[in-house]
Amino acid sequence: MSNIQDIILNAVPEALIEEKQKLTVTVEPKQLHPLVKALYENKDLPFDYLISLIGMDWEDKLGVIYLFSSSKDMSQEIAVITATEDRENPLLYSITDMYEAAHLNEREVYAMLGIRFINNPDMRRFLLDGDWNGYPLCKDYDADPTLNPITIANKEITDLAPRIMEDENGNLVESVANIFDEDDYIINIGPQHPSTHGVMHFRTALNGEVVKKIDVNSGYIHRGIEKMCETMTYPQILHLTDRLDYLSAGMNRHALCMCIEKAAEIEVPMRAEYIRVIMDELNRISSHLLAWAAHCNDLGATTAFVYGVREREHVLDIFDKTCGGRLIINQNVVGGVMFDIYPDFQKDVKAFIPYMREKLVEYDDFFSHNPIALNRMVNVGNMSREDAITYAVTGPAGRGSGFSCDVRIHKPYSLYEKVEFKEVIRTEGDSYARYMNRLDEIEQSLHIIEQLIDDIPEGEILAKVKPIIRLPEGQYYQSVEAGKGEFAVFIESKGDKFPYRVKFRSPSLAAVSVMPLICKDELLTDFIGIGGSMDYVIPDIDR
Amino acid sequence: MKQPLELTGLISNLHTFFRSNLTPFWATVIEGALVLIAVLAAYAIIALALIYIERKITAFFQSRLGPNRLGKYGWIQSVADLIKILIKEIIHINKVDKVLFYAAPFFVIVSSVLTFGIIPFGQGLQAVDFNIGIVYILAVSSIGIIGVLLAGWSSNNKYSMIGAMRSGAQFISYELSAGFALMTVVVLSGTMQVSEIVESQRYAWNVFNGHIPAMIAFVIYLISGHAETNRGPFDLPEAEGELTAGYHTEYSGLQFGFFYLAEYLNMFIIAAIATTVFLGGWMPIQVQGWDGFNQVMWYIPSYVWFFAKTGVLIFFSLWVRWSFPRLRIDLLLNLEWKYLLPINLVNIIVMVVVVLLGWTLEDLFPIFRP
Amino acid sequence: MDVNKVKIKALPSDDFKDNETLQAYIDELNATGTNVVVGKLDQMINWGRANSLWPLAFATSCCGIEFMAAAAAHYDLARFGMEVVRNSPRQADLMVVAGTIVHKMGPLLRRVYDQMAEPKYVVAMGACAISGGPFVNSYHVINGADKIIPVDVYIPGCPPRPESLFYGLLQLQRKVKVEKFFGNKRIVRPYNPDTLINPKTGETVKVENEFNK
Amino acid sequence: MNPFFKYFSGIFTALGSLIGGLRVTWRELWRKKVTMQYPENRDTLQISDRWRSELYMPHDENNEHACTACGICMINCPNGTITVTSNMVENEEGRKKRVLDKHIWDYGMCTFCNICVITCPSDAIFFNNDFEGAMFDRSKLVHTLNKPGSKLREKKKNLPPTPLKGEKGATISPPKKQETQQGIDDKKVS
Amino acid sequence: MDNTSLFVVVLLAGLTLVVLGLGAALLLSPKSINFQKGEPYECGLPTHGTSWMQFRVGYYLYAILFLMFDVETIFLFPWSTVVRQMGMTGLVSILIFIVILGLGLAYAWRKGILKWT
Repeated sequence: MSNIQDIILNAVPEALIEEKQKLTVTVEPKQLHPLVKALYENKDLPFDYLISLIGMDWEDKLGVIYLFSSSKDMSQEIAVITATEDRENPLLYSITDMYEAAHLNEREVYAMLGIRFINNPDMRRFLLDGDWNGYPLCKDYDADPTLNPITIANKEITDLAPRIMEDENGNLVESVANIFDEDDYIINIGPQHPSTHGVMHFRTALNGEVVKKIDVNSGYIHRGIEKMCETMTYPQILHLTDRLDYLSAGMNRHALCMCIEKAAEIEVPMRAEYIRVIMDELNRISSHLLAWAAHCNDLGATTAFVYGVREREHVLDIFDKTCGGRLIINQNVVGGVMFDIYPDFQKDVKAFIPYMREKLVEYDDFFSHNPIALNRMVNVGNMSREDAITYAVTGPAGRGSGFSCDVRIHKPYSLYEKVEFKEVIRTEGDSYARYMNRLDEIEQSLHIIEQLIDDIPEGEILAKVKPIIRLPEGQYYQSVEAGKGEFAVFIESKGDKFPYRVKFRSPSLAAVSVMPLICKDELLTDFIGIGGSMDYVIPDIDR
Repeated sequence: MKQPLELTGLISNLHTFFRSNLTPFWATVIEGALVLIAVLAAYAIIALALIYIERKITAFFQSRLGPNRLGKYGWIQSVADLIKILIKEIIHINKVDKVLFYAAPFFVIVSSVLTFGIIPFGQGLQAVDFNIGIVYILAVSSIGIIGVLLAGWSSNNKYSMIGAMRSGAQFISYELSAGFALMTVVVLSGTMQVSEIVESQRYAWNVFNGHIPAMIAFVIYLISGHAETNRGPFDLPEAEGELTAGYHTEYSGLQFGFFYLAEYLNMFIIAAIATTVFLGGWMPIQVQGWDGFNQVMWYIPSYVWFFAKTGVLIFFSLWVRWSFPRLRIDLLLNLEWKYLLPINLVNIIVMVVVVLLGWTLEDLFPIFRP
Repeated sequence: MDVNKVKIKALPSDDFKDNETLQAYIDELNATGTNVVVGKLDQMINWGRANSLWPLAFATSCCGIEFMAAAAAHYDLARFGMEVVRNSPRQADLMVVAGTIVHKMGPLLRRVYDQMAEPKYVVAMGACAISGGPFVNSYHVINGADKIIPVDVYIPGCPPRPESLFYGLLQLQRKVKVEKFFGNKRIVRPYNPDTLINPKTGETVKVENEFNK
Repeated sequence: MNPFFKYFSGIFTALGSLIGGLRVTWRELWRKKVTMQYPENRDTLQISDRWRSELYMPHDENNEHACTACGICMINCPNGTITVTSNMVENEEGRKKRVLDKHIWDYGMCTFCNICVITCPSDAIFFNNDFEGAMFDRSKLVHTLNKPGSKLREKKKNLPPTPLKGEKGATISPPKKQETQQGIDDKKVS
Repeated sequence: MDNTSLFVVVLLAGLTLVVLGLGAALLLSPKSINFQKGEPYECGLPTHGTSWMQFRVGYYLYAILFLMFDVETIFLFPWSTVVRQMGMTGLVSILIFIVILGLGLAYAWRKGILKWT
């Protein structure tokens, strides 16, 4: 690490370096860009993967925490903090020129905290309507409902992107740019659309049937979860994570529980760990099955959709019997799990494994080798490894482009060090690679479950936890491999029973932000198919 | 041959009854009215039955049960749908091209009824029998696409528009293949009149009579017919997943019902024409010389034969529909222009050679000659 | 008419909950009385309508997935004749609001509802659509779809199981079956009018039973 | 490869794999269907005991419950689904005591996170698995859990068997049918 | 009855179906108005611009090709009915015709017209 400290100090001598949970660097806004550039261009260990961009309101100042990691070694992480004291007109410098992933994140920070980023080419508000009053994540946000009344009036969607650019002399120039050309044939795909996997809104400029440009517009299911977390105790927050990416509800909750446990130094009993990991993998299978089903449905194979959901139902049955929930399973709690496994759990899971393997073969016959399906997936929606990294696309989609990003391998948590499994990587980067990755990961998950199911140790399922959990002051961060990619929880605590700030890293946001790139010059039909192969869940993006 | 269950006797009795009791004018009028009612009734009943059958078979392919709560096995489900759709509001959309918007369902329905009229459902159960039957089929069935294009264009909706454009390209392409495939049979049987084509298949169905080229033509006809009806995997103009409901997005109530009805009817019509032209129409299985067997086969009425054969083809079409993903427009056009059309062109020549050299089944084994 | 006369196959009337509300609706509709012929016709039409409710899935979040599960093989919406999911509101009879409705989505929900053809029904599926559910305290969540559009049946759960959904749909069938189509009488569906603003004029929209116009 | 050969071999490999797909659906056509037929199967339907549908408060034969109106469930509920109102009553000894007035739970708002059941110190509330909850009227979804006239159970009585409540996973005893019925009755009264 | 009048009857049948159906539907169906009902549906949002805009399509080339072959069909149908009687002359003459058209298709193929963009 000293090597990295040298690089940091070389680039910005005034930087304040602390060794906390991870290496934390605090710099002035002016010095942010050179520092990040130095990290980005570091030859041995380029920090080219922006995990998360967290807008913060520290009351005296507004700022951003950047979390970087390296595509070469995912276990290396570094946090960069910068802040401005100007609350009226907060300005920071954008890093979109290096990290494409920063683009939508910066727009979100603008919507939530009002911080504008210099040199970001499109500073419209993300998630919220353009005329929303106030910045919700600010501590002094006025939540008076009369300020933002419910309306049924259709809002105009603006095509004009305001921006602040820095010219050669270092002067800031405000300007406005048009997103679409005057005579573009613009069609709304979503929000109420059968194939956008939720309420995503893609404004698509078409040239014939060829996609010319896509403008991602989200927020149709923005529920303000991060703000709600600030007024809730830690056990109360738990149920909200299930509803982020509801397809990997258990894994999301696992991340939050681990983050709290790490901070409060709670030791989770072994039995609970086993149950957690088995449930996580079952959850992953169900998530991938639904992704498979929905992808096939997007390509027009309704029957495949029904088959996928049929197999998924077996997993849901196990969930139902274990924790009384099918989709939102409410299993993990701080310190362990809420429900012990039921007596026939092992039997049911063991019956499911060979059944699923048999079905995987059937899926291959039915869809994976179908010439129509191949034509619609192979060489469609190509995403290179560099694109995947700069857009921070993780999960099966990122690994389809050769980006080795499985959190279970690189930053093992829970029992993943003990079990043996392969990271599924393909290098083609097309829809088919992503599609096959999911099927292969189902196989790997079955393999993991097989290793664990027989030796669930006896014992407690819940550690002793104080009735009121207070996390010591500090910043805590924990990531897991969810169904769609790296899901992470960031908690800043001031020692209270409420968190000061909670941020969820959404893997789906990255998957959507790359859509305009990989869908360009593809047909409208393929645009839908590529969306299916990226497998995003909108509530995860909007939070 | 005894044919106790045929309707030919009934029809000729009615005919003589009207002719002997009424003036020729009124006889014609009443006969016309009867034909009209018969066509309408058959049309409606077949449509309702098909909707039910399709939903049920679809469910079985998807390991579901399908409608089963109305009547036994849910067999009156489509009646409920009919009632529902009849009383559904018809929305008047602003800024549509009014005339075209309201005319579109007419085109679609009239086209399918006209094609429906030429299908021989059984002995004597054919309304229209032009001597240029095949050309008639191609001509009237292509009116339907005008309806689709008008619907998409006039709706003032972008999805509809794209759907209509797609269907235009799709239809004109597959129209060619369908035409050429039917032409192959015309070469074989030497006539375009539908009744004569059926008659010529008394002992050897065209698909066997013309063996290799006829079979190729049969497959091509099925594919292109399937494509013409806009049904999966060729359902691009509707493409539920992409275009919400494609060209009929803006249609509601019975106007939409007509599109829905015509879609199912067209599926039936394509299967019926394929049956008529390739599979011997309403002809029962006959073997020259086996008189006892033939008699037994004739006891089964001709319309049962017809519907059985058509049913098999419809089942096949559903099977394909629920097994494959949707094609992309370029794949669709590739399939037509790079595969079906060239193969078709060669196929016709092969058929001519087969016919001229006397290699058809009837020529090789005169026993099959009617 | 008595509530017990509304028959649903395989689920006796007594086993249904909330019979009181339905009975109140019936009494209201029958206040003026109807003649027998129209009554029979009404029954037939209601039978058709109740058994052919084509849904439009206004699925925004988790409940949408349960709706999909309900349409798939294990639960099979098709048994009720409801598998014909129409993606265009023009052709749908029933809007299943499955998921949270937020401020940004409100106008859309209203617009899609407005564009549906009469007779139309709305089912609020899940806690979010009923009341805002887990997010009831959030700044950007509308506390229930009935703030925007009238709702016929509320199906609680977070998310409700597919069986719960079916139960709700059967309740809706009962509601459809008591209506008088020819008398042009329908149950006035309650909704909260004080938030509806006409975008053209900026005035509050007067809520009337659209159907009676 | 020879383009002509490629052209024709392409047709045949495509046909081959298409037939593979057809075979899968064909097999499926004859398999037993997996559909569960609610409501026809209502009598045989097995809903998992742990499925959380309605919150209810078990009452014993003396119309007594275990709720002390401490309000912990209300405090812990993440979105304010539960409202507990209580009265202060003076008992014989002259000490003031909190007595439950109404325990109100909103079915239409509950997220079924189970925190109220887990944190309840006197095991007074549980979830049952009666999933049939759809109503025509929003207000019908707001349940009062305690029956009218019910009162707090004296201690040291033999308690009814505790249903599964979560982290105390060892006690797996499903809610009895009778108790489920009670839950429904509660609501009808309200 | 002759074919032409039967054709008219069938045509009338089609028209009756639509007219009767629509008439009944218009009579029976409820009507309602509200300020957004008549606007086009586009995923629940107001549409951007008109849909009758210049719309670049690749369909035209296919239409021209179609025209070429459709005219051919018209020639081929009469020929196909009499090909048995005509014998080899028929085959050879039409072979020349088909080959020329086939060359046309091959040319279009080679020129990349059949490639959808």
